[in-house]
Formats: sequence, C-alpha cells, structure tokens
Amino acid sequence: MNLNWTAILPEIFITLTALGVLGIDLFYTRYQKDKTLNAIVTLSGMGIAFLLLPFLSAKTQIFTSLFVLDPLAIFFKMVFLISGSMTALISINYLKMEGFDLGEYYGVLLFSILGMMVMASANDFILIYLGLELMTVSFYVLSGFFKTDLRSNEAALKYLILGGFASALFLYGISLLYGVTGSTEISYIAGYLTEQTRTGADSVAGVTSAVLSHPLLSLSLIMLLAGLCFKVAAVPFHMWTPDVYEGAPTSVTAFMSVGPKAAGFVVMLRVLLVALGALEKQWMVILAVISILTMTLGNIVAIAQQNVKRMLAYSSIAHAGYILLGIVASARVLTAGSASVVFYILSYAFMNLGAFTVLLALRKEDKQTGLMVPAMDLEDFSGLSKRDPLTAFLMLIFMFSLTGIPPTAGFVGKFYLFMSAVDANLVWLAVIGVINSAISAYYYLRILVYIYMKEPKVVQSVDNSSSLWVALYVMALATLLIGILPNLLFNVARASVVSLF
Amino acid sequence: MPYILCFTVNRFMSPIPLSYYLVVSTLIFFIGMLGVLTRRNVLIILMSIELMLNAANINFIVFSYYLNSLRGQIFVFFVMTVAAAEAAVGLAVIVYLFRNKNTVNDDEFSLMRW
Amino acid sequence: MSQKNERILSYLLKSIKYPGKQQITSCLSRRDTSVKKYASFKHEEKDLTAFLIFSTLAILGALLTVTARNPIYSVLFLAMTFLQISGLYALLQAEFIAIVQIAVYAGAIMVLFLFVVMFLDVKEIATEKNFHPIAPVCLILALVLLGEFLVFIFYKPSREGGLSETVTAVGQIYGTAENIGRTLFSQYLLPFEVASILLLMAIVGAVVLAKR
Amino acid sequence: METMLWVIPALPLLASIVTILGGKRWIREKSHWLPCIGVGISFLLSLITFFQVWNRGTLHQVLYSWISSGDFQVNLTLQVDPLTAVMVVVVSGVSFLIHIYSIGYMHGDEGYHRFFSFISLFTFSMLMLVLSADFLLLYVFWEAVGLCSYLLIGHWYYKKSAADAGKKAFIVNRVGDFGFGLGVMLLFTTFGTLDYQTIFSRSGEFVGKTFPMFGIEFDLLTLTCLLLFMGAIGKSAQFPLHVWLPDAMEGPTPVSALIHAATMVTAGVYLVARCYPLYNLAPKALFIVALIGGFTVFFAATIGLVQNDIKRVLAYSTISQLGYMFMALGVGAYVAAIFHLVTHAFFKALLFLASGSVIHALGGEQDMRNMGGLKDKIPGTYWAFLIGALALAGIPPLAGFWSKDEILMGTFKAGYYVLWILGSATAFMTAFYIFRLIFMTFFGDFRGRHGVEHPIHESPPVMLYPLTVLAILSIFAGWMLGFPPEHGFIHTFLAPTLAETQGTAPLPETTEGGAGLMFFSILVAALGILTAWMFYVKRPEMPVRFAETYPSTYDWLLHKYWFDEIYDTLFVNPTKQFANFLWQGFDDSVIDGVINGIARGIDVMSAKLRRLQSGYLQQYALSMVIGVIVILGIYLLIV
Repeated sequence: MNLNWTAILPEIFITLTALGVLGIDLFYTRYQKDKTLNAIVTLSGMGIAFLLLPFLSAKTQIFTSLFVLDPLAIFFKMVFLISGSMTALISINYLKMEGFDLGEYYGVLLFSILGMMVMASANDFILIYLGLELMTVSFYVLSGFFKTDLRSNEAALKYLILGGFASALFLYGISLLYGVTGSTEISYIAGYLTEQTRTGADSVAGVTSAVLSHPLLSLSLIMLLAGLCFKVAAVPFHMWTPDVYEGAPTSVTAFMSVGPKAAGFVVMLRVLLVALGALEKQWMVILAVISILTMTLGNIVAIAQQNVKRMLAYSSIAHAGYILLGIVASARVLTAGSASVVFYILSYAFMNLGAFTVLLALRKEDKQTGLMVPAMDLEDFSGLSKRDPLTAFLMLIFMFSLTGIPPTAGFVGKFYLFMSAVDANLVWLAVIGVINSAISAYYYLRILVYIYMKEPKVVQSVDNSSSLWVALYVMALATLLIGILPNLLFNVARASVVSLF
Repeated sequence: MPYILCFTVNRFMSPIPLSYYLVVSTLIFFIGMLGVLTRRNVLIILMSIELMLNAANINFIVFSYYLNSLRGQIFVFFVMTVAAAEAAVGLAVIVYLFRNKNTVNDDEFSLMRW
Repeated sequence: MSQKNERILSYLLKSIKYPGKQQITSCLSRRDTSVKKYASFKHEEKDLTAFLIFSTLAILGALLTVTARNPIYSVLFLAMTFLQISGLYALLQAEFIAIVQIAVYAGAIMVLFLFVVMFLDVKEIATEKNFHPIAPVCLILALVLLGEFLVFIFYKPSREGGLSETVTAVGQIYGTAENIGRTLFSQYLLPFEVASILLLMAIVGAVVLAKR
Repeated sequence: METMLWVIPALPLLASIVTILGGKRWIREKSHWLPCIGVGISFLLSLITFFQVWNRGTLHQVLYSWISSGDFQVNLTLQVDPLTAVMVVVVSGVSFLIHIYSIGYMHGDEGYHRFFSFISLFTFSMLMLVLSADFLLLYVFWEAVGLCSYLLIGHWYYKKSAADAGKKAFIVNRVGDFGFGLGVMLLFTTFGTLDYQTIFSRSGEFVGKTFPMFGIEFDLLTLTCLLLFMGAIGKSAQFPLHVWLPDAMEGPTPVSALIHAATMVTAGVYLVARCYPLYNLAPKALFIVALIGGFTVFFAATIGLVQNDIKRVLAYSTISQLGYMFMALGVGAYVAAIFHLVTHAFFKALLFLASGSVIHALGGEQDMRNMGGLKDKIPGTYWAFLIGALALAGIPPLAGFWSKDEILMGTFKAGYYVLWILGSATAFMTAFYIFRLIFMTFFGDFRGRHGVEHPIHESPPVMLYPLTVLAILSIFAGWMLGFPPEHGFIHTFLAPTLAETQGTAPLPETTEGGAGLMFFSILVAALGILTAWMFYVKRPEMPVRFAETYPSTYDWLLHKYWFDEIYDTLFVNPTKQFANFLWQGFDDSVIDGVINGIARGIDVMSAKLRRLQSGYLQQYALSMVIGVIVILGIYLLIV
C-alpha cells in the first residue's frame, strides 16, 4: 500500500503536541507554577501545523481514499487552527482567574481540533463518524471543565445526553445509507447515485430511478440531516445550544460556537453536495424550511435574553440559519453557493470569537463578596465606553459585523450568502434572510446602546493579559480586513470549493 | 457492480429476510429512544443510548452480510470503540454530577432555561 | 486468529443450540479464509428459529432495560440484550464482531456501568419516580415515529420490480478475526489510529472529570 | 499617472493614520509635518492630473473590486473628468494652504495632533468624494466628510457650544442625507447599478417614467433629482437646512475656512453638477434648485447685514454665495456655477483665514463691536482681507466679479428676472456687509478692552504665506480662468463634461446686453461699498439710528429670521408635546398598535418562544424527535 504520509502531517503534529502537553503535565508539574508552558506548546504545535498546511499538495487521497486533502479541507483546517489558537490564547488567563488552570485543558482542546481536522478531510463515513465523536467527546469534557460550577456540570450533562442521542440518529442514518448504496465512501456513494440517476433517466425519461426514490434512502437522508443539524444547532435540533453555551466555560463556548459548527458544515457540504448531490431535490426543501425556522427562532428568542452569553448563543443559532440558507442555494448554484458558505464561516469565526472574547474579558465586582466575577448580563455592559473605550470600540466592531453593517466581515458574508440565494432563484429566501438580519440588529445594537449610552451600574474591569489582547486585536483586525478586502478571500473560498465537484 | 438492497431474498440463499432484521433493529432503536425520552435516571438514559447505537450496529452487520462487504463489520468495530469512549466520559460526568448534586435525575438539572 | 476466541465462539454456539453450528465450527477450524471456500455454504431452515429466539430475547431485554426500576437490573438486562445481539451477529457470519460485542459491550462497558451504579447510592435511586410525567406523550410520539419508520422500511416503490433480480449472493464473506484484522490494518489503519486517540482522549477526559 | 490616481487620496489618509496613532505619544508638536507633506504631494499630483485631463480627457482607475458576485459588482473606481479635475485641484490646493496656516494658528493647542489627523482625514474623504466614479462611494464619503466635519467642529469638545454645534450639524445633515440615501436607492432600483457612466448614458430611457409612492405617481427622474438635491441642501447649508452652518463656526477657524467655506459645503454644488445629465432631463427639479438657490442668496445676505460676530458674517456670506451657485445650476449656467465655486473657494478661504488672523491677533475675540482700527496694527492681514472683500463684493478685475457676474448674466438671459433682481440686490448687500465688516474691524478706533490691545501682533509668516497665495489667486484667478466671459479657459476645459450630458440646452450665445449688465453689477457693488462707508466711517451713528428707527426689521435680521426659534416651535417643541400627548392622552394599546406594534409583537413572540426552552434535557430530546417525526410525516404525505 502506497502511503503518502505527508498529507496527514498536520494531524500528526497536533497529536504529538497533545501528547506532549499531557506529558508536560505528567513529568514537569512540580517545576511550574502555572500552565503557561502547556499553552505555549499548544500554540506552537498549532502554529507549525498551520504553517505546514499550505505546503501540502492539495488533492491527494491516502488510505485508499478514506482521507482526502483537497483545498476545501486545507481551508477548513486553517479555520480550525486559527480559532483553536485564538481559544488557547484567550484561555490562558481566564483559566487562572477561574481557578481551573489544568494542563489537560489544552490537551483535550487539541484533541477536539484533531477531530475537526479529521472531519474536514474525511471521505468516508467511518472517518466522519470517528472525527465527529473525537470532537464531541472532547467537548463533553471541556464543557464540564469547571467542576465545581453547577452550570458547567449541567452543560456537560445536557451536551452529553443530547449529543449521544444525536450521534445515534446520525449513525442510524449512516447504516441505512450503507445498506442502500453498499458503501460508506463518499465519492463512491456520489458516483453510484449519479449513475443511478443517469441510468434511471435513460430507461424512463423524466422519472427518477427506483434507488433514488427508495424510501430507505430518504429515511437515511433525514436521519443524517438530523445528526448534522444537531451539530450545527439548527431548529428543531438546537435546544441544547443555549443551555450548553451558557453553562460551559466562556472560552469553551467561544470555541464551541465556531469550531464544531464549522466542522458540521464542512461535513454537510461533503455529505449533501457530494455524496447525496443526486438527492438535492429532496434535501433542498427540508433544509430551506429548517434554515428559515433556525434564523427566525434564533433571532426572535435572542431579543428576550438579558444574559449576553445566552443571547450570543441564540445569535449563533441564527447564524447557522444564514449558513444553511447558503447550502440550500448551493443546491442550485454549486460553486457560488458553497463558496459563500465557506466565506461566511470564516467571517463568522472571527466575529463570533471576538464577541465572546470581549464577554470573557469583562468582569464585574460581585456586590456581596467583592470579588471580580465574570460579567454576563446586559446591565454589566452599561457604560463600558466610559470605563474602557478601546474594549467598547472592539465590541462595536464585532456587533456591527454580526449585524452585517459595512465595512465589516459580517456584511460581506451576508451579502454573498443572500446574493447566492438570489442567483439560485430563491429570492423569497433571501428576503427572509434580510428581514432576519434586520431583526437581529435589534439585540446586537442594544448591547451598544448599553455600552455607549448608559451610565455604569457596576464596577467593571477588563482582563488586561497580553495574550488575550493579542487574540482580540487579531480578530478585530481580521473582521475589518475581510470587510474591506473581501474579494481576495472570496476567490480563495471559491477555489477551495471548486475541487469538491 | 451496483449493490442493491433487497427485501424478497431468494429462500435458497437465506431463510431470514432482510426486513426481519431491520424490524428488530428498528424496535431496539425505538426502545432505546423511549428510554432516553421517558427515564429520569441519567444512567439508564446512557444505557438507552447504547441500545440505540447497537440497533445501528445490527443494521451494519445485516447489510454487510447481504452486501457481501466487510465494511459494515469494520464500522461496527469502530462504533464499539466510540461507545466505550462515550460511556467512559459519560459515566465520569455522572459521577461528578452525583458528587455535586447528590442526584442523577435529569429533571433536577434545569438551572439554565429560557 | 487465536485459539481462545475460537473456543469461546464454539462454546457460545454450543450453549445456545445453534442449528448451523456444525458448519460454522467447521469453517472456523479451517485455517483457510479465502472467500471462495464458503461460497457453497447454505443456510438451513432452522436459522429462522434461532433468529426468532435471539431477536425476541433482545427486544425483551431492551424493554426490560428501559423499564426496570432498579438501575442494577437495567444493567443486567442490557448485558443480556447485548448477548442476544451478539448471537444475531454470529448468525450473520460476523464472528469477530460477535466476540467483540461480548468482550467489549457485555464485558467492559457493562462492568463500567455496574461499577458506577454501585458507586452511586443504589437504594436511594431505586425508590424514586422512574419516569417523567410526560412519558405517555413520549410513548405515543415514539410509536408514531416507529410507525413512520416501518412504513419507510416496508413501503415498496412503484417501480421496484427490476431491483430484486440483481440481488447479489449473500453471506459469502466471513467476518473472521483474520479477515477483519487484515482489512483493519491495511485499509482502515487511519480510522484505527483515530479510534485509539479517541480512547486515549476519553481516558484523559474521564480522569480529569472524575478526580477530586 | 493614470494608475497613480489612488496616491492622491492615499497620502493624506496615511498621514492621518500615522498622526493619530503616534501623535500623542511620539510626534506631538511635530504633528503637522506628515499631513502637510502628504497633502502637499497630493496637491502636486493633482496638478499633474489636471494637465493630463486637459490633454487627454477623462482618466479611470479601477482600484479593486470590493464585492463581486455574478453580475453584481461593487468596484472601487476612481475617475477624473474635467469637473473632478477642477475640484481635486481646488480641494488639495486650498487644503494644503490651510494645513500650512494651521501650523501657526493651532500652535500650542492641546489637541494639535488630533486636529492635524482629522483635517488630513477630511482631505482624504473630500478627495475620495470627488474622485469616486459611482454613487455608492460618493455616498460613503459624503457621510465621511460629514463625520470629519462633526469631529472638527467639536474640536474643543469641552466647550458646550462647540459640542452642541457639532451635534446640530450632524442632525441637520442627517435630514438631508436621508433624502440623499433614498435618492441613491431609487437610482439603484431604477438602473440596477450605481455607476455614473451607466446611469448618465441610460438616463434618457427613463424620461416620463413614473414612480408610485403613497399612491401618487411621481415623475421618476424629478423625484430622484429632488431626493438627491435634499442631500445637497443639507450639506451646502441651503434654506431651509442652513441653520447648522453659522453654528459650525464654533470650530477652529482653519476648519471653517477649509470645510465650511471652501470644500465640504460645495459638495452639494458638486453633486448637482455631477448629476447634471439627470437634472437636465428633469426641468421641474432644476426649477426648484434655482428657486431655493435664489431665495437662499437673498435671505442669507440679509441676515449677514447685521451680524456682529466676524465669523458669522462670513458664514452667512458663504450660505449666500452657495445660493448663487445653486441658482446658476438651476438656470442652466453650469460652468458659471463651477467657476464661482472655484473663485469662491479662493476668496472665501482667504477671508476666513484673514479673519482667523484677526482673531488670533486679538487673542480669540470674535465680536466686531470690540474691534476697530486694526489697519495699522496688522497691515498684512488688512491687505489680505481687503483683497478678499473686494473679490467677494464683485469689484473687477478680482475673482468674484467674473464668476458672480456670469451667474447674474446667465440668470438674466435664461429669463429668470425675479431671481436676477434678487441676485443683484444681494450683490449690493454683499458689498455692504463685507465692507461693513472691513470698516468695523480695521477702521476707526479700537473699541476693545485695553488689556487686549497691548499684545496685538501680526500673525507669524507661516500664517501669512497662505494668505498671500490666496490673495494672489483671488486677484488673478477670475480673469485668468473666465476671460472673456463664456469663452474663457474654464469654459473650454469643462466643455467635455458638459457635452456628455444629454439634451443640454445651450445658453443663447449672445453677449448682447452683456456689457450693460456688467456695468450695472459693478455699479451695484460700488454702491454697496459706498453705503457701507457712509454708515460705518462717515457717520458711525447711522446704523444705531437705523436700528432704532426700524427696530422690528433689525431684530428680525439680527435673530436670523428667528429660524432657530421657528424650528424650535415648529418641530422640536411639537414633537415633545406630541410625545407627551401620546404618552398621557392615548391608551397604551394605540401606541403599541401604531408605533411599537411590530417591535412589541416580536418582543411578545420572543417572550413566548423562549418558554419552549424548558431547561429539561429530555424535552429537548423530544423536540428533536418531533422534528424527525414532522419531516418524515411530510415526506410520507408528499413523496
């Protein structure tokens, strides 16, 4: 068997780094006061993996085509590594402040990134499932990382049970798909189904062949959709999201709202557009309805939230709805649609991580104990512009971007998404999307109203650790740069999806 | 060579139609789902999830048999690994939940809502 | 293929009076695993009986698992279910998986569950209300979904006629340890490594969470 | 050079960014260097561009495409046609001079770096505004110059009046920009693009098309033009949105000179001139432009007659002069409008800078009643001021005469006799108020407090050089550009831009009566100066007597036609009262239904929907199951 090992070099590096981080904890514990060393090793490992990625030859398949390294995979791995390293940066001081400065955090974080990277490259449902579980199980651990915090406990429990439930549904779908098509390999399934379409069309003009209209295939499609929709938090499989996001440590929430979601979408792209591309008529309608429900419910319920973390959780549900809209559009306009999806995911990664980081950095004085505790409520943001204009301004950038106000990444991303919907003759869908972003302005800008127009209600302080601020600057800069120079990146996104089809 | 799913298998090949197996797996899947939906005890919910995974496993093995491919069996092997991992982490979560709250009933964990 | 596994399987098959055991054990005893040798293998009518026994017990066990008041009983019923499912695997010529099912599921995982059940205060748990107040609604909804599933499974597409003719011969590949092992360590090496990392991660995670 | 167009705005931007980032900590009192050098180089490049346009015609440069999705593209395109070339040279030139002037004027200010950074940023925005090749970019930088103006008016933000003035400018401009934004949207829905060339070349197709709004069919082009003109009214401080400009004088004087006299306020004129192809097809809109311009000319000048704050007189003068430009555009004297824009930029900047020099000399004193007799104390400033005043008054051969006279001539020839009378009367008043200013400031005895008199000193050379350059320009620019009338350099230069417009009705090519009109306006101007001399030098008690004889008129003018009060009573107070009325008089449900209905509806829905999130894990699983059930059920029913 001819193995091209270089293609999985980044994954190997991440694994070795994870083992190294765990090793440091084992053998080096007594010499170190805090876990900064672990963080540094983590960051450098991710950095090396990131730098390796562009040098790998794209479009290689190894392990008898289980694993592909196409531009799409490279693009998404970069997204994972960037958001992962940002998460590591913002975690350093946060974990110390919360009193859970454990080295295993970074190890588990790396394992979850490894899972995502495997998902991005998987060309076989076996690998997709394993990557998905590696990622999910890591997040069970991460979301319950604050062991004495009851909310964190609850988040871990809810994520564990519902995640297990969803992955059982997903697995059932895979098993049926295997039964119908005889394989679990994505490119094989795609070829098989398109062949069926062709022969079916040959025999009786205009009628889909029996395999394509086979009920078990439809059933498996729905089960797969249910599992994937759970991962990307689409209605009605979204219920876990607000609770888990609220309860999990903020750094984990920040990553959870970006990494697994992006991984879910890359799998969705491969499964729906490639493997089940022949069934587009079937999934398009379902997904369109889910997309509308997702963004509408996410946006509307977000309005009622007073807890900013929970509000951002609902907002991330709404954003999943926008991205699903792009996937629906790509059923008709393949390249433009999926390119807009990929582009939006990257923009979303920066702006959402940024918003969560500001939330994480902000602390307030607890009235009873006098200790600084994480600020979560809308009220805690009031008058931030007077206390700390720079942080306030960064939050403004992120909120503008999430709302979709130019010249930020969010605007351009939404623009491409809605434009691809229009190109796909789904104007009504684009209109619903635009209405939804108008609704979303209500709660995003409300935060800014609190920040800029109210007087401070509580004593606030902002985390001043340099690692956090490096991450914050990077994200704000990226949010602005993507908004100012979107075309460069969009071409990259387009090039990355072209290889899919 | 296209693999096609069949329901009415030649009796000389196998006396047990594929659909029988599918019914069994579906029933087990649903019993597992019922467990998740109705039980309060988190431990039993975890077990129910294991049941659901096993139902999917039965499907894999059955299809593997009827399709003449080993892939399904390999998949089941990996599913077992995953189930073990999930069970380990899940039980760890349950243990520390019990330590903090002295209960393993899922409806007593509703601190976060709305 | 180790001698040990072989013995366990034959023991298992003997103990459940499997009608076709003669054939299977004879297959196992031969070292040759090439697929062609088994091509002529034929099922007997009695397979159906075994299937019915296994599946009935499995479903019953599953039902008892989710309805048992005491988690300990649940664990035991679950173990029983797993054993029956393992029997189904054996019927489908997936020997290695059948063994692993017993070793991993009925063995390791169930013991883990049992350990945790014992660790927690069993008595207190057992006396509480077992079901949610809205359980009947769940039951009805689950039955609706079950109905839908069954419709999907038994529903025949209008132009299905031509399909059954192209059915391939069934059960020609044996899931022996050797077959599985060869495939696993050649074609599926990468998933195997990922699975091992997953296990390592689970151990680390479990330790982090459960240690005081 | 064609590919280097972007350098022109980029240099001020770069200078601005570096200055704001490093100003406070590292550059400090050297903050002026980068902006001055940057703007200076851009000015040189603008000149080169100008000559290139002269030789080769319009230049284009696509910088990069911001967004492209299928057919839809938003390109960042720069374009220099003759109109833009004139604007670019004026903007960068005047801006450069004012940068230099500010070195002296702002010396020692604690916000020194901030000032230079913002004024440089303003130059960038203004250059981009005139360089842009489509309405989107125009709109973006239209807002950007507004923002810079806001920041600079509020430069001394700790002064309440300055902060209020900034706010007022911002809000009043918002009213105009609202219309402008609607206009741009209307353009986009009509043409499917915002590119100038496409819109102007295709505008002929839409003549006579209507656009339904509120159930009434509006003429499409007229509506578009009027909406765009709303933006111009706001930015160029025309009646009735002129109220912000006099208050904007709270900003530092260089800001008043650059933004509120020479460049930003002319953006409205530029806009209408730029959209002339559209206006040409909408004569009704042009008529309204002429009407508003003509009225503003007269009305602002009357207020200017009695103001006592030196900068406010100039502010009203600016409003009035901008009115001339709109009047010219409205009557079809397109070139005359741009010509006046150029000459006005020179002499009004000169006047403002000179007044700044006066204020500087008097240590911040702005009230003319406390001045007088400064002629000998600050002779340089005096001469500069005098040249500016003569140019403004329209005394040949200074700049203002040629352009203003051409406007009046154009108005007369186009048959707008009423407007011509208003314009001529204003010419008289202009001469009067500007010489009133001169006489009150530089002649007679010093009326200020004695303590102030002592440190009166001539401004440093760094402030006088720009004055000299502007004075020279005020003397020569007029006849160099505009002689002979209607066939001067500027006319031939701008001809290509005008030729692009469709269906332009050229003005009758007669100079018949031209000499007579010219003589008449010289007479009027001279009469104005003479009257001022009579009032303020010969018999200084006359104005007081005049005010006592006609107290109501005087009051009326002094209080600027009570415009601020009228707005207070008409808009601000009724809004408050109406709000009170609604609050107290109406049932909550009515308010909910009418104003907050939708928002409240969403709120209620939000509050209801969030209850779905019960917090019980098992219900979450149930929701997933229900989701699958529903999808499968729909499948069974449909497929």
